[in-house]
Amino acid sequence: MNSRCNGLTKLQAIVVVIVLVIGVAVGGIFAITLLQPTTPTAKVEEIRVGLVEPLTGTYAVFGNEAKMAAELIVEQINAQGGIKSLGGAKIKLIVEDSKSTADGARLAAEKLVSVDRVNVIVGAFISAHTLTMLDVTEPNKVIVMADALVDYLTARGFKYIVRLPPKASVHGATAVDFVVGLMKQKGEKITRPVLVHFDGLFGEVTGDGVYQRLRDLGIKLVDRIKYPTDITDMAPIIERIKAAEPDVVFVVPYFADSVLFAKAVKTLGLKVKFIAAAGGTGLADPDSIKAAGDAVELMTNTYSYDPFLPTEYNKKLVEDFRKRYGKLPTEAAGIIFYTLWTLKEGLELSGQKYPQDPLNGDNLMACFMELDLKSGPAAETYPTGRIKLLPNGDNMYAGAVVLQVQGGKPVLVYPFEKAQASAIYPRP
Amino acid sequence: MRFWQLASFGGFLLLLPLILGLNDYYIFLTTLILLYTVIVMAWYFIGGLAGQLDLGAGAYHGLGAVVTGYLMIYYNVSGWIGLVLGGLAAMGVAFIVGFPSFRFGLKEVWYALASLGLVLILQKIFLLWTDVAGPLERYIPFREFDPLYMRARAKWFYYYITLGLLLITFYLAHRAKRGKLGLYLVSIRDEEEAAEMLGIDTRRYKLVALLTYSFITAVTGGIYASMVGFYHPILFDGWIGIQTATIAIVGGLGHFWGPPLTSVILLSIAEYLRINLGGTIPGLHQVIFGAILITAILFKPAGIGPYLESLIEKVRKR
Amino acid sequence: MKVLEVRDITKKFGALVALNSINLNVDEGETVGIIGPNGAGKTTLFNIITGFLKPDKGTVWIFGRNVNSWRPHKIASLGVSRCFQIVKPFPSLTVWETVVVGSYLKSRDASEAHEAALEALKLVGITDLKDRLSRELNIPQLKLVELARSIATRPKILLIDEIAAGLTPTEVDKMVKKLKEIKERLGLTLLVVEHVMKFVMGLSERIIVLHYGEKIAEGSPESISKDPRVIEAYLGTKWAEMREWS
Amino acid sequence: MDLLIDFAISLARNVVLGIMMGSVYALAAMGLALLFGVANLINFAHGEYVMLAMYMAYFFSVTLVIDPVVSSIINIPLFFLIGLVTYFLFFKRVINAPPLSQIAVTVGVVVLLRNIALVIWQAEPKAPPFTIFSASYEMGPITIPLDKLFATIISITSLILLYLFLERSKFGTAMRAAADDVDAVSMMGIDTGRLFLLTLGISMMLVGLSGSLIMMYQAVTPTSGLLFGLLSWAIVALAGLGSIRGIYLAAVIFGLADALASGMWDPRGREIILYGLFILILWLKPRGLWGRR
Repeated sequence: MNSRCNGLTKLQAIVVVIVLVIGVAVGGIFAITLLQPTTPTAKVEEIRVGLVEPLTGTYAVFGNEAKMAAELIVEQINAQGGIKSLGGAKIKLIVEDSKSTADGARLAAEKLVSVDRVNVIVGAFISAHTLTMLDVTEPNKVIVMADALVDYLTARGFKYIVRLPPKASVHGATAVDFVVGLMKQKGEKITRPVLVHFDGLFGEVTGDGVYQRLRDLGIKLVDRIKYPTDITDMAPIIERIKAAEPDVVFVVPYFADSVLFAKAVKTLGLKVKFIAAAGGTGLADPDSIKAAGDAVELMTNTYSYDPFLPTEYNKKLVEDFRKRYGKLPTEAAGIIFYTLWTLKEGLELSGQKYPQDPLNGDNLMACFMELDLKSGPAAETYPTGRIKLLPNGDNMYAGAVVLQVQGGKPVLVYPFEKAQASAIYPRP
Repeated sequence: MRFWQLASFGGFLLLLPLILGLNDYYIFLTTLILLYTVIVMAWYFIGGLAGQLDLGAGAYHGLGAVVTGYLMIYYNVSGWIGLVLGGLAAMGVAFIVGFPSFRFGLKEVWYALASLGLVLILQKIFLLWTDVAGPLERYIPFREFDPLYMRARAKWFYYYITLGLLLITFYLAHRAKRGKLGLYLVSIRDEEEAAEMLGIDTRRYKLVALLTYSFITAVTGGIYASMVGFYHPILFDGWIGIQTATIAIVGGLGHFWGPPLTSVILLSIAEYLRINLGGTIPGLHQVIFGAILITAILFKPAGIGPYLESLIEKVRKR
Repeated sequence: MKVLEVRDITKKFGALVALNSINLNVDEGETVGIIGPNGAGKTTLFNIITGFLKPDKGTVWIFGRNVNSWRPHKIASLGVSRCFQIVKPFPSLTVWETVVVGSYLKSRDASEAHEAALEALKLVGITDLKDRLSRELNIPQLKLVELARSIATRPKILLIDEIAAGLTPTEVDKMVKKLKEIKERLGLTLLVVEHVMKFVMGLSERIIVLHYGEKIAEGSPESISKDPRVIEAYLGTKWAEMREWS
Repeated sequence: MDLLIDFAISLARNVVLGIMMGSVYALAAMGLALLFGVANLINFAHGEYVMLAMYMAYFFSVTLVIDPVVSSIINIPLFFLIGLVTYFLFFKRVINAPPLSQIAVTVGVVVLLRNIALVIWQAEPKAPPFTIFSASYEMGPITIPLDKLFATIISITSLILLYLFLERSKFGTAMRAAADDVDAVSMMGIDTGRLFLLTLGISMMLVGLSGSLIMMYQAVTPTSGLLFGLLSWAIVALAGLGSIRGIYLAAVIFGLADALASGMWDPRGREIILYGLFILILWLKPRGLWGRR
């Protein structure tokens, strides 16, 4: 680069060599001390659990609710004496922000794996973000307990993944089944459905779920409208829906867009028989009702968790959550509830079966596979009341519920046999 | 004196992964900082030398990422080839936009805005172009360690690629600065008509600067995509260009080592703040970062590089 | 041999006619002065010859080639160089670098360019300014730098726009001498726009007078100074000056 | 035939929407044009100020439980003040500086404002939960949302008021004169410093008002500034500097492009159309359609 650099004297060469040798030595020692594999010890002091959630950014509403729930449950587990088969080892929760971006989630996973050396990661709510984490966790045999719904998370042959909530296509199908059943009670049929969804991974897959179930029932979509997640003006979308003259609108929103959607429906006076959402985010949860006011009245959404499940533990938990955070737990919190309790059960089992190395990814995963929960906190918070994993990591007994906004409050309306109140139909 | 500085600095950079204890997370962060520093260094051509306030780094960064990632995923083409092809694609886009821009004499704020607009246009085009990108993330197949395919789990692999790119960029910029290209570009920046009268094809040389910059920036995008393992239209990020230009201005517009130095320092501060404050008050680290930027611009308008230079001068004279 | 031919050039800015069918022939090795009051169209003519402006009508021929559609840099590489009326320095370059920018045009490599630059600096006589930054210099110095960088491109035709403005009479004499010397050494053809009569009369072999876009006279310095139309055009401010000289 | 009618109806709907959206864009762009034309100041952060105004409208609307449009009563004087503060903090140092320095400083302002918004309001879009105008008026097949209609009326009224101010008042005349020749104005004995300050103040008042109006029907994120900034510059580029009418027409053209792109093609493609149009204008009409400079 510089002419003065070309002349290398002997002295300079020696010094360079010395610097290099010292550098390698120092770095090597550093590396060895830090890279030392955590030798399996019989005594486990604490179980490090990473939680990656979108605490800031577009999806922050969900991430923060998940974080609240996780802190509450970890507190409860530790207060009960931790993991008993591991000598009462406590769970240590390490929370990382994914910043609502895929690379943010990846960076968080990178840190949790190589700095905090966690045993399990729970997250990352957004399916696309969860996928980027798996790139980091799989080779390191760190188990990801996903609270994200997209189907193919569990269909790509990943070995260390557990996903308890119903997958996105189930949500889509549930929304269709619910509306079809509801209209059947009145002797009507869906004739001109329109599907509206945001264009991210989750929106696409859940939308596909709606589309496929409708197709199986022999009903054709009149229009399928996609919009960007960061949309700021819904008026053109509503205009397009109007142009299609639908009777039922199926929508897959996230949070902020659901608020805009509801408000635009009201402002522009969209008149349809029913508006049903799929996918557990937006429209019928307390945050949406707070943000959109009466615009969301009578809209429904499918959820992976039923806050009104009449089990003893669930009632108490919802009460605790309400007392502490002042709101009803829905999708994001609910998934965390049963996911963390399932984690606890898995750890207990691993402590009994593999006392020498209970936290090893393979051992723990084997234990998860063995679980068949019909009672206890995990089962008591799960909509169908049972958790048993399929080989791919999905719950065999997955199922979703539908909530409707009635009088400014979410009410369980589906499955019909469990409903708190019958669904109000049609829209005025 | 000069030799020792360079040698120790080079040795430090070479050994940095070891010093960081081969910890993937820290190496990842360091690589990111170096990657953005490469963009700042590449910006030297179009911004520092040619004096065009280009904010379009995100366009070329994203293009490099998409091309490299797409070829790796769907044609199993090695990332190395992807980097080159991504760079060429970026040069193509830069030419299509740059040629008329220079032909019609876009300058100053208008050039800056047009380049920023380009980023958003490309982002949306790739969002709608679902055959190649679309709204869904595309994942590059996992490889434990495959240097030929340019994909590895260990982060030091990407660190050395980035370091290599940084050195190449540094060398190119240094050569340009000393040689005919740099002199020509500076004369165009200072007084375009006079430069033309001295027989300089101003449009051509501005294009050369733009194409060099777009190529290198696209390569950073390709490395980034392979490192994080996916690509998405969100990588066409207007913010990258704004960050690059502000860092270059704070470092000293047209100064050679001021901007990259500033880049390493400021981005390290930003990452440090993010790790320590990002959890408690999200976004606060960015505000502090912004405040540092604006104070530097207002109170040292010539930039940190020239300021340090004058300080060194003073110390020497004493 | 005719090196430059301006044929029937007309240029309008809106309603204002800056040049009205101007014709001009310059032979190799000639020194032609162009004079006229402010707004006569002298600088516009230079801008058209060097390609910065396109004429509305007419053609410019340089070395027998029609350069109407050419951009300035191409005209420059043909061997035309120019010093601007309002100096256009490169503020962030040193004098040395500025001149090297010019000398790269006809040089194959850096060392050749450096040689040519040094020669140009010597010719103009500003070798002592070599390492100064352009932004530190005053206007007369900058004019010399501009002259040096133009010479460094090794032109065959050099256009000089008001280089003597603001100089004292002795400095004007020096400048005339210097330009004559440079012209001899490099075999230049000179085209000079100037207000300072002493300068233009001392240097030029032939003078053209522009007046509101029209060419009103052409001839040797002596004949021009006696031309009644010129006297009429210049009546007032420039009259005394011209008398004094002749 | 049916298809054709459907198309015509959809076109008419979007044209109405576009004209209304453009009318509000005109306010934001007018603020920029004034500052750029009169004070010759390149405010790269203009969009960020619009973003801030939107957030303030949201904030007042939520905390004081008022309609976002009422928040303009607070927003207008508030932004006049913000204008004064920014003048002394940032702009005063660069008002006579070369364009590049102005861009540099205002890009710094972009970084700062955007991240302050991020800290205070987070990244998710915010929209006030209510507005009295959440209804629409049916005119045959065309629906006219009252919120946008009301915003349009206010916008046009303010532009007319601004026009009267520029034509009739002493300062207005001075501002128009300064747009042509600053030196001449300073020779007329008018303090150009005060003139610039006032210009910035008026520019910011327009920004404040436009923020309140946009908030009636849109959500805001910390990155909204980018859209409104680019849009304002694009409108100024199309119109040129010179007349309010020109700015208004250019804004309506962009509003139409926006509405037609998102309504008739794909809402995700509107930026391609808007910014593509912007770049084309810069190439082909560098002086704008109705510009004097």
